[in-house]
Amino acid sequence: MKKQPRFLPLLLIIGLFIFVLVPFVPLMLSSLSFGWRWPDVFPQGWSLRAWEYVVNDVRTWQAVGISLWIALIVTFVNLLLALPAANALVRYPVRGRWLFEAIIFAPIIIPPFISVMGVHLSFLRFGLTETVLGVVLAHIAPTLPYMFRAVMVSYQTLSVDWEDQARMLGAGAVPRFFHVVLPHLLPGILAGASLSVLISLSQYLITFIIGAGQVVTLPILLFPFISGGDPAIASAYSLLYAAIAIMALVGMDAALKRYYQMSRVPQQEKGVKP
Amino acid sequence: MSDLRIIDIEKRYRSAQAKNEASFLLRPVQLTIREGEFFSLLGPSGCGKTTLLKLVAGLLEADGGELWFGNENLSNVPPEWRKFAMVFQQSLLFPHKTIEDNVAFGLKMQKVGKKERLNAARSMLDHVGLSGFGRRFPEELSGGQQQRVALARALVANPRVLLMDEPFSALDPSLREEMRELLSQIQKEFRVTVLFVTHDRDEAFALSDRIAVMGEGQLRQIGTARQLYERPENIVVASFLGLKNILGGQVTSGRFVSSDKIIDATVHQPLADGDYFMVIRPESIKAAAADQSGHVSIHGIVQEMKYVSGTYNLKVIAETQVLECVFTTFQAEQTAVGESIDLLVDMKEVWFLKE
Amino acid sequence: MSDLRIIDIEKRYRSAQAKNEASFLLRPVQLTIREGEFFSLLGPSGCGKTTLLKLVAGLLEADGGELWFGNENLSNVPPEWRKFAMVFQQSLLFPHKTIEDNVAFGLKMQKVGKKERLNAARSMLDHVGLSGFGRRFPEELSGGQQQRVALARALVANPRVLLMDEPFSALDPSLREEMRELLSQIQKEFRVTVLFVTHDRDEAFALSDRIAVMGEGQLRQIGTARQLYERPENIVVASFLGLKNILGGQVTSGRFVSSDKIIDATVHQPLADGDYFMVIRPESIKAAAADQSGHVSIHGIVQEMKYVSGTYNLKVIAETQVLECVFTTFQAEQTAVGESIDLLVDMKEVWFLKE
Amino acid sequence: MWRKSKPYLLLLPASFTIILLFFGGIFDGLLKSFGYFPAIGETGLNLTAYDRLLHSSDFWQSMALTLRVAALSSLVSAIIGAFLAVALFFVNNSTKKAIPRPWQRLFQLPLTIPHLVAGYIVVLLFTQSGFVSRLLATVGWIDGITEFPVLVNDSFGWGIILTYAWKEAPFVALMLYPVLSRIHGSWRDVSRVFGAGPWQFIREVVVPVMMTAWTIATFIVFVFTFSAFEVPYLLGVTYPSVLPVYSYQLYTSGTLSDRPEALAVNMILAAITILLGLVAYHVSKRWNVLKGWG
Amino acid sequence: SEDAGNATNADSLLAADWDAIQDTAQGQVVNMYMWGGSDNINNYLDEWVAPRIKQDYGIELNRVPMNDAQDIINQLLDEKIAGKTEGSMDIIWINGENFKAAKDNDLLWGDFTGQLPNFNDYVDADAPEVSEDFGEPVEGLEAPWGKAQFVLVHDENQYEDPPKSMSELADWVKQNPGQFTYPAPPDFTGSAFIRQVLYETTGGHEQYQQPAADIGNLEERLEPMWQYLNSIEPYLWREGETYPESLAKQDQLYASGEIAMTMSYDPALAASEVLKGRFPESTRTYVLEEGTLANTHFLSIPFNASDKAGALVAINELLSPAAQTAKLSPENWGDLTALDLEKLSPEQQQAMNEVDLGEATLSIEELEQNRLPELSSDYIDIIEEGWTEYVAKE
Ligand SMILES: Nc1ncnc2c1ncn2[C@@H]1O[C@H](COP(=O)(O)OP(=O)(O)OP(=O)(O)O)[C@@H](O)[C@H]1O
Ligand SMILES: Nc1ncnc2c1ncn2[C@@H]1O[C@H](COP(=O)(O)OP(=O)(O)OP(=O)(O)O)[C@@H](O)[C@H]1O
Ligand SMILES: [Mg+2]
Ligand SMILES: [Mg+2]
Repeated sequence: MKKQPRFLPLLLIIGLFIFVLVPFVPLMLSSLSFGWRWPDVFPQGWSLRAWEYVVNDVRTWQAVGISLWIALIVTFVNLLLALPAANALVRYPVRGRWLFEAIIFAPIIIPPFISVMGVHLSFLRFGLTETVLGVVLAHIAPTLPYMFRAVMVSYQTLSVDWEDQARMLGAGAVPRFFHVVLPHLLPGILAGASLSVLISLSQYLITFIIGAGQVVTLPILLFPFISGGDPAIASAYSLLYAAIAIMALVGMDAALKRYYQMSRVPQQEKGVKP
Repeated sequence: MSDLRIIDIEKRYRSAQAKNEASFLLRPVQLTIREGEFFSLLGPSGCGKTTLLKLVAGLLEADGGELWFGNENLSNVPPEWRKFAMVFQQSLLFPHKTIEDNVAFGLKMQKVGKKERLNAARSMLDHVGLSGFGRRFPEELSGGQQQRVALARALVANPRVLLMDEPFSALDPSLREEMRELLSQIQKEFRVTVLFVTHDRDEAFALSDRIAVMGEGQLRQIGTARQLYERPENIVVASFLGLKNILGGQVTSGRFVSSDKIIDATVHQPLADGDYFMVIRPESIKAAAADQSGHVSIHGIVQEMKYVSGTYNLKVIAETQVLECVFTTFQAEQTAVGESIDLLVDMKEVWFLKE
Repeated sequence: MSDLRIIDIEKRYRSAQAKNEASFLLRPVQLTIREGEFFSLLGPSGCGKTTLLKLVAGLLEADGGELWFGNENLSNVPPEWRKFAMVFQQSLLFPHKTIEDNVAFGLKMQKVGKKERLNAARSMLDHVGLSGFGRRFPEELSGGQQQRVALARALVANPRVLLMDEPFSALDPSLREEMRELLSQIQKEFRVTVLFVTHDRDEAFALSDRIAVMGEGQLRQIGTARQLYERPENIVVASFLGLKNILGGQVTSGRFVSSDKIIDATVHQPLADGDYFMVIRPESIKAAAADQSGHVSIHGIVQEMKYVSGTYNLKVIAETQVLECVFTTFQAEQTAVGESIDLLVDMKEVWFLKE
Repeated sequence: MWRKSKPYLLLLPASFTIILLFFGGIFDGLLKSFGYFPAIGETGLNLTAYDRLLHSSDFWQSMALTLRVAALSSLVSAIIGAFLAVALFFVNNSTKKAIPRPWQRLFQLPLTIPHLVAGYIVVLLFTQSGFVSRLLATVGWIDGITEFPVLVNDSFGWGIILTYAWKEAPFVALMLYPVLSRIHGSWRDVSRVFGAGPWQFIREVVVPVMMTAWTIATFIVFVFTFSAFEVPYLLGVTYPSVLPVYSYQLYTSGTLSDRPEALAVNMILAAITILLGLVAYHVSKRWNVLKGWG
Repeated sequence: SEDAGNATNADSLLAADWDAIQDTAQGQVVNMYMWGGSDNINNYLDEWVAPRIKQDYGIELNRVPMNDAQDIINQLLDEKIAGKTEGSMDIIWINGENFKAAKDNDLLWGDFTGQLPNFNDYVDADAPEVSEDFGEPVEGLEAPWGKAQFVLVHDENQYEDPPKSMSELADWVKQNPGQFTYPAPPDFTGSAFIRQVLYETTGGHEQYQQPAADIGNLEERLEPMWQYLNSIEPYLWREGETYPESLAKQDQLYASGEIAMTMSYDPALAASEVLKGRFPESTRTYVLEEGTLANTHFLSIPFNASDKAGALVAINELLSPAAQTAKLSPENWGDLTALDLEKLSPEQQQAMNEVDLGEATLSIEELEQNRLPELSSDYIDIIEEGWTEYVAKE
């Protein structure tokens, strides 16, 4: 216990490295390969063909834009829905609390495509298919619970005393929300937003069913390639897709960090999803 | 006159899970706090102090009763308009604002200009001994400093009443003493009316002009520290104030006989016959050999001696009764644990309670 | 004899971020704690109390020095073999085990049979007044109850030494007092050697047979409560123990003259000429009119009077010096704030410090 | 009145949205699974779809595959996750300071990668001619492609399992890590003082403390993998397929009369996940999962 | 009423003259729903076709990538049920089963091919591969876009003399165990390979030109095919324990050298894979001695297409000799033309013949000489189910 061999942590770090990073190597190689026959570890030749296709295709950037746009709207709507709900459940004695929680958390347990398959025809009748609005609506169910949970956890750590304190200093409901509640919830909101964005970005099936080909998000664009299309392009798209997801999260994290630096809000634990 | 009058305010908590907890009831409270007075609510945990304080603040809605400040009925005024201020147990500084901005928050809510309110904040920070800390963030301050900031924040907007809910109980003992000094001094300087909640007798005694002792949702007694300590109105108050020598007995025609017979003495007060409790403050017990006039002697055995800064606390067993007494070091040196001792009780100093 | 001997143990923390914090150094400590003794380490926050305690427990590795228990050298024995027990500031009960299992944990580690250890645990729970709580989980208990369980857990395995690190500082004052009583009583019952860490003077005084006052990584003075209070060895100890009347001055041929000249009196102790501090305990100051032999009179003005259970604390200004004194209610009634007063200091009770 | 109903009004938008968009869809599906399909002139309620399903060996094979894949996925990621968490914990412990943030980030990386991409990564890594196989061949462990086992698009579901192991192990680790780091501080000290050696510490404290969080994390992964579509669609075989893929295949078969069956599969899927959810809820309540460590 | 208006409008389009159609088509946005997994095809449409149509007719051609043609049909079906009359799909790319499903469910607009000048001029409407789609009469509901033919792919450097018939293949497989396999049905190409086996082992294709239900002893007739498949199974890749899930997977096996042969229903695919560097340079394709299956893929217009005029113009343009010639080039796509070479002008013929199909691709002539017709889809279902039953599960 006392004297741990120095190489052990090193070994673990290397193991971690392999576990996490090495999987990206073939993706990278494949996207740049020109002829790559077994058993060569590296391609015979290199080519930017796949990347040229991916980068030059307007659709790629449209898809990136649409994906992020949908994710942002979904997140914003989630926020509007989650804030009052979390407030109610944390701040008031609500009868049938379990029922409300069960309702809001249900999409975590029941896969959302089940509901989307059911609701598909109605969406079609209301003209919601093939629209961004329809896709946004379809994305709400799978993302809202995570946003709700993050906001609720955050709310629970905000003792009423803070709001009371602000009241005693003469702050009405609105200043109270902006000066006290929001700054405190912000890290939680951002954690929830990260999850919401990530989940929204990852949806293939429900986007496809509701978007019906007209709402082309990144996964829609990517899917034909990875399910039996050109591997180099599939790899390039996959890398781009992963990069967008990571960048969205890193971006939000950076925003949060900036906020911390500016205002020293104690950091909270982030929510996670499988 | 801008007294704060609490008239029959009452409150019942209906516990959400009906079975789990008995609901709590704050009995109608009748209380007037004079302008500029330092008034404390003293009572054990869970007796309803915070509840009463929050009712005064308006953070809880009363089930009945009224609250007047001078000629103004505040009963239905929301807390943000009452112009009260409050300091909580935790400093509750806004972590994302600088110290200055925290202190100036109340003024900002009153739409005071930025420059003006920052000046006011800085001078208030001076008062609490924190000049130069204005641009820091709360988390860069120690607990005591944070509580000073909270005090400054509460005072800067010239509140009509300052409400404080155990503001020092989260601090170290030495820091607590320091903060008491500061509060005492600042209260005198600003002549602000203070309603102070604590469960610490020493704190209440050290700070307050008057004290209300609470117990189980009720005001038990109101008075100065000395009135309470020397003339408690009932055993609950007496024992909460740490008066431990309480002897049951009977008064018959001006003579008190304790039930275990260790005391049999003439009563100085005019008391009707009946069952009484005699309360003997530890300070009013002396070792024998001093002048005996007006004293009653009790024989006992020293069970324990403890040195407490400058004096000794003794526990003496007399029959079945354990008596606590305070001895000077000189007196204490004359005796030792296990030895028998004669105690004198000054009958002028004892106090009788009917129960 | 199974004394615990700490021989020149020392420890330096190398601060990880070299710039941020100066590293902390615990100077070599030399200390013998006698079997069955209740020994306290008293000192301000950050002075190294916990560090010393953990060194004794073996949870930290000392940079030098030795630890002996009786004839056994424990310096290189890992903590799990030392047969010590420890109670921390937080109760640190294992949340996944019942109270019983928590208490029985130490015995389980010693491979005591299930039945036996549960019996032992239950009887220990009786001792701390928690019989019947055995099957609950820690989170179902209040803070005080949890700390009792922690105490029971520490005692059940019959430790050779019980180490306690501010075990009551997270509790309410009233609860704290109750726990002190319990600890005191149990320590007497089990005759266990206790090494107790606290920053609360009253706590140390109330509990300890002997106390070591620490400051800045060093033992400042070791002694009984009374020795420390009446004969502090230096100003740091004196002021940490709350002795506030400390007057600088000079002794010349058996006479002390304070620098502000308010005292000029014969010294009862044999002191070499030189600069000294005179420490006057508040209790040894009396109002004039009492017998004057061996007393020195000081003239001053009453600045503040505070009623403290049974006595008054006065602050009197004499020249530039603020003197604190303890008056009986009777004495106090003779004067008032703002009045001038003559104080008598018993020169037999004062204490001189060279510095 | 306002005060009383305020919380309910605040809850209304969120719950209404979910009820409308989510439960509405499920209810719609439920009706259709009972053969109620006005659009094609079916308005009666019957159990034909369920009957057909329950008598179809395809369905049962799908069910078996789904259960197997979900169970193995969650088990494998739980084990790797626990290993990851403990490894990080030790690295952390022995370096005596918090893991530098980049490290933390790094090990969370798989969490942020979309499932589709993770699935594709597994394709590239583990096909018989994939990267791993090439590496092994270069090292000389295998001589021909066929010596490398079929791990992708195999009927056992290894590819799916590998994908989830990679994606969800960090998730499990992330759930465990806070629990572990709590143990680190004071409890190790406590247990040492009371005579517990490292192994006893692990047995008495680390494992039981980790166990609850670990079970729950595993469980979450199970429910998730049980009902996931994309990865099995990508990495599975056409027959048998996992339930969500099976349902999708029926749904898009181009024959309307297969729809009730597809939706019946969905309903069965939902019923199972709800059941699992309830079990998880009770287990976590029973085990006081959230007690003591929030 | 809008419904009715739409319908008359649409019906009038079927009768209108071409200039009127072109006028109506001006400014329309035509959504073309098609499989989106090939960068070549995508690029051909996005970069070759779309700009030309935009420039020449003011029509915006918007390619919508789909994962599977089946999804297209399914979506149309839903729109039909939901009564959606203004659909987004204007052109869809389908054939075979999907066409049949669409036709059976009335998902297609109508007999429009006669309206297309290029169809009338360059397509042999009576040729069986144009008038029938996997045995299903086309009836003008879809216009041929391109043709595909089954070819086998091998690496010349490894095996110079590949098996040219099923019986040779059986021997070859036994000599080279583990070097051959075929994608498991319902993969399209794998299924085609089995049909290829069917033709050769059961005595030719002619017998299957009638509906499956009319053949009384079908099971018996199929028996030799199952025997053949089972007889080679032990010598296949991984001893026939498992088959590649899709052609893409099989191509990957071939590309990485794991197996020596692959196959394709796209005779130019191998060439384009060589161009991309995936397949070795020495890759060659060939057809069987008895000929190989050929089919046509079509473009159609859904019943609820919003921009039918635009769709007509776009399809017409896609059938133009220029577009078809460009499509033929492996650099663009490498898809065989749907036009009848003989109907082209000599210059046009020459342009087409000059297209460098790549060394791996057979000449158009050689392919045309070895064509066998496809089976109707009721056979395909039977064969695919039978394969699972008699080959995979055994
Ligand atoms: N919101 C509430 N609902 C129901 N009961 C409550 C509520 N708040 C407090 N109580 C109960 O009312 C009683 C009085 O609470 P209060 O906070 O006023 O006590 P307190 O005197 O301030 O105690 P402490 O010294 O611990 O702060 C307690 O028994 C408490 O449990
Ligand atoms: N692991 C460590 N590394 C570096 N410095 C430390 C470490 N632990 C404690 N210190 C420093 O050592 C000094 C003594 O710490 P210690 O915990 O012993 O104080 P303490 O007397 O117990 O204080 P408290 O009353 O606050 O518990 C402090 O200045 C602290 O900052
Ligand atoms: Mg309170
Ligand atoms: Mg400490």
